[in-house]
Amino acid sequence: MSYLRGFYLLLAVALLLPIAFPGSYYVTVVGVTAALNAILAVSLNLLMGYAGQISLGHAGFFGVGAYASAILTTRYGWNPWPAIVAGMAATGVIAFTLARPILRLKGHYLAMATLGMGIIINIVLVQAGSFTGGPDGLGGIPTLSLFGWRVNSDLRWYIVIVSVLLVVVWISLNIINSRSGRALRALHGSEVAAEMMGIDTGATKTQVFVLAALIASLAGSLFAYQQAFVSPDSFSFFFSIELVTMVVLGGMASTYGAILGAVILTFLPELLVVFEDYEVMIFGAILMLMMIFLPQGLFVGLQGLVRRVLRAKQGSERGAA
Amino acid sequence: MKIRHTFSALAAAALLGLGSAQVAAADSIKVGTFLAVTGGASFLGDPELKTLQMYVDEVNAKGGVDGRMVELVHYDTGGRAKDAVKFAKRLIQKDKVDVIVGGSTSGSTLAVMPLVEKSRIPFISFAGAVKIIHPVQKWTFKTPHTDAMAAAKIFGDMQRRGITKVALISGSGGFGKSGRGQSLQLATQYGIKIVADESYGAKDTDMTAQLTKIRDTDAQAILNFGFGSGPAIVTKNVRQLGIELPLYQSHGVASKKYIELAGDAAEGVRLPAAALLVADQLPDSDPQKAVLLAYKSKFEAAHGPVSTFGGHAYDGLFIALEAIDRANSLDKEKVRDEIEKTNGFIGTAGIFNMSPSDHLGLGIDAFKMLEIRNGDWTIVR
Amino acid sequence: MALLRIDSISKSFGGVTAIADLSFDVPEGKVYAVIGPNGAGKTTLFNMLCGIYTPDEGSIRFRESEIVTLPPHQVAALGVSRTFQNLQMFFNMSVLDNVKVGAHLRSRTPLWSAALRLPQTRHEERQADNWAREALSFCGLEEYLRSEADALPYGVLKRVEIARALAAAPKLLLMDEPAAGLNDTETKEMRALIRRISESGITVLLVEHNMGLVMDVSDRILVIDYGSRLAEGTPKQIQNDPAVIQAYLGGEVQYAI
Amino acid sequence: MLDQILQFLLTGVTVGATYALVALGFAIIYNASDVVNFAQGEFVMLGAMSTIALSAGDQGLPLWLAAICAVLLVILVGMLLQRFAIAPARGASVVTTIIITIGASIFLRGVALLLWGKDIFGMPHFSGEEPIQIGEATILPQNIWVMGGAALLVLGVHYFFNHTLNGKSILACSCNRTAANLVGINVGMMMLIAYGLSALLGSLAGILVAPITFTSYDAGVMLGLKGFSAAILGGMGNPMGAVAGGLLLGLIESLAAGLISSGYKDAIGFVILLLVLFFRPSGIFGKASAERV
Repeated sequence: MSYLRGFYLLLAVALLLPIAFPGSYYVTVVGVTAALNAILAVSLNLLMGYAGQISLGHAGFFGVGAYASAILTTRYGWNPWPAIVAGMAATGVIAFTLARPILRLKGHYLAMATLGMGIIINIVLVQAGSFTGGPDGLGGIPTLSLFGWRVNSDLRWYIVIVSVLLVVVWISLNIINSRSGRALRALHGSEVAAEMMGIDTGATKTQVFVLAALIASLAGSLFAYQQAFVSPDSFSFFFSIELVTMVVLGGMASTYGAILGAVILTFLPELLVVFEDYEVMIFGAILMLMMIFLPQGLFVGLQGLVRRVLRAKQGSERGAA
Repeated sequence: MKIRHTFSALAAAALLGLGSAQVAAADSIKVGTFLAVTGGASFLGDPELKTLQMYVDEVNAKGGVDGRMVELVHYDTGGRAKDAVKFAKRLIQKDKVDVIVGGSTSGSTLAVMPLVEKSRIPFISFAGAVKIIHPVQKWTFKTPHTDAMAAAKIFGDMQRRGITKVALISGSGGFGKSGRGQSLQLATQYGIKIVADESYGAKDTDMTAQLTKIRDTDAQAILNFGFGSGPAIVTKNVRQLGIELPLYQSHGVASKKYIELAGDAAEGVRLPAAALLVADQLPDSDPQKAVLLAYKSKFEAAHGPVSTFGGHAYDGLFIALEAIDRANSLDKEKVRDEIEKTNGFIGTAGIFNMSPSDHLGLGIDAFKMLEIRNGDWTIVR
Repeated sequence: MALLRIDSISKSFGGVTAIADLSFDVPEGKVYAVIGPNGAGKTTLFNMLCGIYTPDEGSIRFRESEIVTLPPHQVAALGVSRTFQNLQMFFNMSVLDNVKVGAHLRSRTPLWSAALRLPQTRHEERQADNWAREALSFCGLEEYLRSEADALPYGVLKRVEIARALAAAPKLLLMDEPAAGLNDTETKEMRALIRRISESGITVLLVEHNMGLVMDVSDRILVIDYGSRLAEGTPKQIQNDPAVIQAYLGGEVQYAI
Repeated sequence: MLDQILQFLLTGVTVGATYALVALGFAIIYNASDVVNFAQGEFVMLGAMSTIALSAGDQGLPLWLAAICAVLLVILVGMLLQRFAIAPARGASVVTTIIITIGASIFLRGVALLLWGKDIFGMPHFSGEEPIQIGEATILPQNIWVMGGAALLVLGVHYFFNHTLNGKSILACSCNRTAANLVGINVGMMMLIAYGLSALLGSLAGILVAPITFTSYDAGVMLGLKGFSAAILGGMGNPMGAVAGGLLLGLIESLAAGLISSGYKDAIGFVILLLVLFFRPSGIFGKASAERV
């Protein structure tokens, strides 16, 4: 399939990085965080970039997955794997229930409703302390193991999370280049026209909302096992906004753009730590400038730039001939 | 209020950042720290960082520890547990520090503990929650009194005043929630009944609704666990509503800032705090007095009013450095053992006597019960 | 036999009547045109036929089944497709993908099957591709296959929209002012296209202002004014209908004064 | 019980008045330029912080003069934001502009952090702190300042949009930019005025409430969030709806804290907001938008 070319490149990069930089903090620690964020950004991008439905509450689903795994394994002694599935089931039910009424809203109202949803989830995590551990969080979460292979080192986590990322990217690319993906983009382009082409827009929105939530929930479970600790501040609305920023910064409606956005926003603070007190200001300025000058996002913007350069080159060659 | 010179400071910050990576001498002592220098808990992280920087410079100026220079590597977590874990990993794997101090909040401390235990590196936390040291984890220590001790100290004082019914109001952050939990647990031991249990958000601007409810209970005192602007607003609102009950605050407000913000309304408020705030009122015979005054004058000369939070960093830094000195080695196992043997160390929070079963080493008597009178702290005797 | 039977439907918006007690039959296999002055309620009528609006009263039967309460996507599923007066292109997609969306109803593959790229999906993707290419070449658009929708001129987009509607293999095609905004050459091409569509066996229901085009391609014409029926008949009958002449000429007389 | 409720209502109205002013700022900018300005909360913070900074110390200005200077300063910031961050990105998608204003809010927070550090600051009350008794309930003189100030500002904004040429011109721009341009309205200037006005409201709100609530470099985040919620609750783009939404949100929070659960009061606020949106997808006073075909 031609649309999978980029995917193979991604696969190669993912394989080569830990070999080229063995034991590097930036690959196996920051890289894992970036990959986890990329999973979330890619799933959010299905909803936001392709279907055009903004969500400022994605971190909420991430949190439900993380807490489901944390609570089931530590308080009830579940094996991590069924806990992941249970977490996804719980998230799916929540997302499915909320999808219809929320996705009827448009624009800023949709933004507000999803924001509110995320905040409510977060407040419950904080307030239901006897169950969730409250603001101090919940520790002692066991790690995953696969046929006796315990995921207990950074490199192993890199392997697990990057593999999941690759699967999520593959799924995302498959969907986008299918009937369902075209339906998503169609309802983004014109909801009325999509309906007239026989697309049940309400059901389609619900489907992608639930799918994005399921992926976020899976990422949340992985996060919980990887950190061995969860606390509500990892799932606050600030993180939801960060995820939206990743998608927009990388370039909406581009899976690779979402990954690029996630990688940049994960590494940027890492590089800015040397500026100490200036970090906040510089981060804000960079965010503003990038969006002002590349409103389509980095990936799409750079793509356009490359295309223009190539075209100019072709033109000059043609002119020369 | 000073406006710094942006560009020179920017350049300096960049240089420092680069410098700390390059100047590292081969056998220097690398102390790593991650603190909530920005964000909601910055009033903890900020003085902690200032204290660490100040004293690392002083130690180095005096020739280091056994001739070894001390190098401080620090990261700002913004109070986020996730970033705490990330930076703790960076300290351990990339910066390869010898010992970690810090973790301003209980949340970020608890978050890095699994990593610390797995990585086998000595870690001294500056956070309050009793969960950090109970049950004892091999590599984790802490310097501040626990919230359980604060609650105990407060209830003890209430008991002496014959108070049996208490209205609780707490912030919804980690500190407030944890303090609330300890208070609920300990109350009965002191024959105290909690008759109201309210809370407020970290950035809430008005607590009169909660306090109106409290006013209509038969509480004999109000206890507020929280930090930041919340407790000051609670204090003012209590006064506004004309509530005459004694108001107790926690050690979370143990800085001059609280008195400044709450103003006259703070008169008569009681709170448990380390002796640091009232160092000059201690009798000369008190072994802590000299240490406290030295820290206080050094901090205030450079940065303004002292808070007990910076003191926790002082305690943590020197417990670690003295342990390294005694171990005469940077071997992590040996350093850890020496930290555990800390005995009679006079810190700002009290006199530390650690043991394999006690990774804090402070007794409840390390807390002083203070009352605010005429805009200043006084010791309740 | 009537493919579409409209029986005394009415619709008003906030007290203003847009359509009042309108009835007509669209015979199968013909080109049926609805004309009338601006604001006569033509677009409102279209929106009711395809389920975007629900009439206040009356019945709409398509191939003998009642569709008045159905949402648009279910109306579409029965075999009704449409184009829009103001373009409703999917500007975020290529021309080919736009038209593939038109073929949505002819495939069944669900989201999870697409996600895992199961054989059924692969098969249906190839089919959709073929259908879309067929529709595009039917409309004479082969050269624009790979273009992005937002890079094309208006006249081409009008035809892409028709190709998209045709890719659904509809029984009935509603065309809302297909010639609006086109120049003479493009209008001529459009006329030929409408004929070809009709010849291929698809019933066409047309709203159009260009009288030359309407008189030329239509089998029957309905004239409405103020939401009510003014006249109905063959192009010749309509041209000679005194009420129609009055309505149209009357307007012109007023204009002249 | 009744006197409790009176106290909850008074509290709710004071808190709600602040939300209302922030929400009004949101509505004005949204009306003028279709942008939701997430830096609105930072205007509030900057108003309070710069007043405190200017009046601090022995050589500090008197409070009223410091307040005026601070307001002018924040208006300038608002206009700069429009000119250098919003205007260049015209035509960008909704989310892109959202991210730009979020970037702006982080930037302004960062600047405040550098200038004034992380401390929490208080401000003297305008006319003392002696509580005023209303039945069994009490309020502070400053609460009256907040409510009265908010009422005056709301009336002023109402007058501006309905009875002045500039106000009507801004409304014209929001209806149809091209048409406004054609009839000779300087659209660029109107945008600057709208952002300036919005900054004025934000900064005054900040100054009015700072004596009660204190302020710090990050105080704008929560206020911005609550203001946005209030604006949506009332119906985005309806200034008086925003005011009503603000008051309503304040009352809901206060009553929820007093009567149901103080821990869940914010959650209750958001649940009610969601329910309102489920039944009225354009807020309480918003116009329903239909998709044109």
